[in-house]
Amino acid sequence: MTDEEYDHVVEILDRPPLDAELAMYSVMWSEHCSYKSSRVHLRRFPSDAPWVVVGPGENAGVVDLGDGWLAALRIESHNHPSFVEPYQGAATGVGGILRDILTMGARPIAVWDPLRFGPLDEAHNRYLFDGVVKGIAGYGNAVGVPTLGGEVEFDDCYAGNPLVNVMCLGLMKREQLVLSEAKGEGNLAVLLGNATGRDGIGGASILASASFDEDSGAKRPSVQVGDPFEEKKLIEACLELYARGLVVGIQDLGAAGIACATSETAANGGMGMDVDLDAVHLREHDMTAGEMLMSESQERMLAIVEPRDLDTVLDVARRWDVEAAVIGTVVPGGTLTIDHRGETVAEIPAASLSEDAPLYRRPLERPADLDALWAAQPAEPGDPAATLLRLLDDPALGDRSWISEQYDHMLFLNTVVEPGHDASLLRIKGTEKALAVSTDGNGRRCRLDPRRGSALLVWEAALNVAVTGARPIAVVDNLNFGNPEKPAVMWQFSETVDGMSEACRDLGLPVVGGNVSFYNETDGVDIHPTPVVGVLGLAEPYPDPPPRLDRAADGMALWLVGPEGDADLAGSAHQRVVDDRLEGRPQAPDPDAGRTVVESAVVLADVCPVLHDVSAGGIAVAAAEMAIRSGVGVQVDPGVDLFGEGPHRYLVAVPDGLAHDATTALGASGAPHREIGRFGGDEIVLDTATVPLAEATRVWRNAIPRRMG
Amino acid sequence: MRVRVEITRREGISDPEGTTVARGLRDLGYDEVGDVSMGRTIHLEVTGDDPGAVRARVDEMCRRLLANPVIEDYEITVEEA
Amino acid sequence: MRVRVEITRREGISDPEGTTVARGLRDLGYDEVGDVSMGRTIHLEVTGDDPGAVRARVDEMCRRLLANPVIEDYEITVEEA
Amino acid sequence: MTPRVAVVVFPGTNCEHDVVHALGLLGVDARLVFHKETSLDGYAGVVLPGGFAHGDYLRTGAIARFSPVMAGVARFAEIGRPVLGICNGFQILCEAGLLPGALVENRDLRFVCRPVHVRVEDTGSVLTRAASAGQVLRIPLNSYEGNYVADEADLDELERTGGVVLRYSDPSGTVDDAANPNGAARNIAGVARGSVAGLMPHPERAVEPILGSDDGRILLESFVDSLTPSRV
Ligand SMILES: Nc1ncnc2c1ncn2[C@@H]1O[C@H](COP(=O)(O)OP(=O)(O)O)[C@@H](O)[C@H]1O
Ligand SMILES: [Mg+2]
Repeated sequence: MTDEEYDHVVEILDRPPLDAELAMYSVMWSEHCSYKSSRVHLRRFPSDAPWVVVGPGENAGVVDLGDGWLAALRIESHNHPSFVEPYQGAATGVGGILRDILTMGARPIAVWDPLRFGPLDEAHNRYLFDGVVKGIAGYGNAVGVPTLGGEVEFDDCYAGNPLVNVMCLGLMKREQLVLSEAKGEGNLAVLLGNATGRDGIGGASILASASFDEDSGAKRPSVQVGDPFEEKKLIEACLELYARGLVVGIQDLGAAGIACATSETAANGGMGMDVDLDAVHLREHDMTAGEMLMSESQERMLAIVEPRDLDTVLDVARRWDVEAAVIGTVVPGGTLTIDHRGETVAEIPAASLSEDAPLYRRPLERPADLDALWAAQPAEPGDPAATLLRLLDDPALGDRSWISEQYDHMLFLNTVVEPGHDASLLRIKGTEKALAVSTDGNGRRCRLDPRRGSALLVWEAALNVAVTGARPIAVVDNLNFGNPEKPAVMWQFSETVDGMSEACRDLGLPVVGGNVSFYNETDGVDIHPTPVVGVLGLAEPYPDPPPRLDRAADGMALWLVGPEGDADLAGSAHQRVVDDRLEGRPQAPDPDAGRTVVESAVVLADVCPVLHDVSAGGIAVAAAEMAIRSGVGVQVDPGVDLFGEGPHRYLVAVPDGLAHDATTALGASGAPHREIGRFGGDEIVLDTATVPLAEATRVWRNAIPRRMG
Repeated sequence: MRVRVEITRREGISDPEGTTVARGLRDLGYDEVGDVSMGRTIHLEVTGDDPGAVRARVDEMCRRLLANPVIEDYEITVEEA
Repeated sequence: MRVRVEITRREGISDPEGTTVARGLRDLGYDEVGDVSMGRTIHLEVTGDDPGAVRARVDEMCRRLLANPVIEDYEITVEEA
Repeated sequence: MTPRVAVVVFPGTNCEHDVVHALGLLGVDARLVFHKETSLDGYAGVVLPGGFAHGDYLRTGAIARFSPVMAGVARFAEIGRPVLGICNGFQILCEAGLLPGALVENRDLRFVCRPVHVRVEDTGSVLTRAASAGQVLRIPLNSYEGNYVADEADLDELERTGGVVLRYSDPSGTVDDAANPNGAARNIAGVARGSVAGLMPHPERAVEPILGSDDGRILLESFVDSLTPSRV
């Protein structure tokens, strides 16, 4: 906490803070909890649409799916904890996001995991990658929430600072929606779940609010251990409480644990709260009041209940073997009073922890090297066959089932398009609705031009969802950046917010939630600006058979839909894998063309369900993927730009019998399209170069396994 | 030489498995059971003559692979043949 | 009293973890490593005065819950306070 | 009257709703029964579904087998009513001694979730009576401890008595190491003894073409057929 921030606390309290109070303010006013550097920018996101039920500011965004169904969504990062301890860091990241969704009243039904690491030829990066994937699997599978996808990139800039983002989707009926409000004088605050120990005291928030350096080892004692079993019981117990109408409000315990949950619920309800720390069930018995307030022990929730329901609430908890204790009472007046062993250890205005948090307008400055980067002329690709094999061997472009098969991705029998396609598709049983989600990030393109790069992400994720047959309806974003005290980083941040906002406006998409992770730097070097977006789409009625990219067959024509000719190599996979360079300026999205193409995909997915978005690696990689996954060769006509990357394009495999219907559908949408090749044979033919399908398949499948052993 | 490495969770780090086992035992009527904590052991056959040198090598193995120093402590016992 | 229970895989029952650790160590260049086998330890706080009686109770816990006789052996050590 | 089946919920179970859904498609009245219930009176059969009962702590199934409901399950085994354990349910039945052997971690120490092929080896069990010998089914596997182990003598005994009901195979039915996803002894994917059967793959995940396969139906139909007392 800075001197000015301290003075501000003294001003609020009209006296110097007590120890526990100071601890509370310093954690709640940390970057991680208060968004003090980002808040002024985040306001620029568009967040309204008629179907938005809860926008940014709550634990999760909530959108209306029609017929009484609501979806809750949220994305979070657990970058620093995962670097310190990959398994537990990733595991507790999953646990945390599930509770954010649960807090809204929804059952968490699926998780996605956008990940970034240093290159896999370094043993330590392999250790982190392996541990993170095992941690997500270990927690997600055991807690009983399927992981339906994500993405992964490898780049030197993440070697000292991997990114572990987790997105979660929840589903509920409208009447289940709850908010994190403590309303009603005399109502009781019941702490549910795990015992409180010295886990991560000032951990997540402190780790996430400072840079990594030589002595990050000293931060180790704060490692938190996840307990998916406790979380599973907590989820079932809470869902039963909601179903029986037994809670007035509820809040998960994350950063700053009890301090944050009690003050936020009280402030949100416009009330105060009397909290008795002696009632908290402890794992370690000699904890100080400050430690109890700050503890980030996992798998805990704070429910606000009416006194007459208390016995029933405790019964439900007992039935699920969940510990429960009344630790507070809602009082009028807005003061949060905390007692411990007969002493008042804190007495503060509840709202001051969040509402009076500092707000910074940090200086912005365009990085000096951008002009030089933009001026460079990217090298042109060489032999297409060799280039394709290099790209297919890349662990970010090759088969990623090494990751997705470690995750239960089938639980609940909703998954009708599994991981490994442009987006996963989940049906809602008993309805004609299905939800598609795609997460996307591209730090390299954002490094070259954060405004265009981040806009392109939104367009790409939206198209991924559309080729799965769903119309995009909402966005969540995770903004992973370097040190905000550096003007160049803050400029990247501000540009990103503007780029994303523009794309969202052009698509009519509300941003309903997100997360900011700053201080992703190691020894003074910042990561690429790495915004990650998650786009949710709704298909109704959903296409059956569901669209897939692996059903191309001998004789089908290969069509390219979307504008042609303006693909480029700036920040492309080709530059990264083959040239080992990063330069040029990515093109800007074209909103009119983009909308037309997105709409055409939604319609076409129902007519001709073998589609694939063109992204990293361009048309060559996209066509090769369809061929490999379908087990049939493909020939791409001479003259097609093979490795260039541009927005708003996708491929379709069209059987002759459907050519007429497909033309009609595309004609109605106005999207440009043409045939650029044909499936068949046992080779991938690019112009005049050929790669045997069997060889391409082997290389693609082994991209991750051959590195991970 | 036979070497035994015992790995335990570091003080203060939560041990959900131990807690669950303790509850399981108490549910079976073993009321005398208090805290329970879980650990792992690794038994290695290592060629070498000098117990001190062997211990030093195994210590290195622990730091590099066998134990996770962030959350675990370890203890090495060299059982001479 | 503190009681330590060590549980090991029975001879002949596969121990993929031990095999993997052995391979991992050899990959790191520890050629002196031969067989590796893994075990689990359970540390229990048990109230009681008579070490013999405590051991008998823990033996019962092992047979009923802590070990699975189909695949595991166990060894009990009572560490008197 | 439609037969009623109990689907047991332990703390940590997570496939219970999926099993109820799948049995529902077959016209069965499947009901969730909490593990603290002591009796299974009124049910014609019982399913222990997949998940992570008690977090799989200590050993998978170790703590769950002491739940009160397991007395009812054991009683069903005694009187010949169908008992089916899927994945974690199979592990619990082994721990409880109602099926031979045990399940340990996969040989590559990685969780595996993907469709695998299994070949029907014996058609006398409550799990396979509607299937034909040699039939190959494509059914998702979803486990970390799916590696079936038992003493050689027990394995021989199991083979002799027709207790091996499913083996991992390739799509053409060849049983070999390449088709073994987890290192299971003799590629064993499912076993049966009396009216009790257990398997690692999840038949309830393969009951509708839109889920990628409906090959799991034949196994669940076998179980449903067995609910009529005359068939056991
Ligand atoms: N990049 C962002 N875009 C949109 N909303 C954001 C962003 N970052 C944070 N938010 C919103 O700010 C609110 C507070 O976030 P946070 O304090 O991390 O929540 P929690 O306390 O539940 O972890 C959330 O509603 C979140 O969705
Ligand atoms: Mg929250």
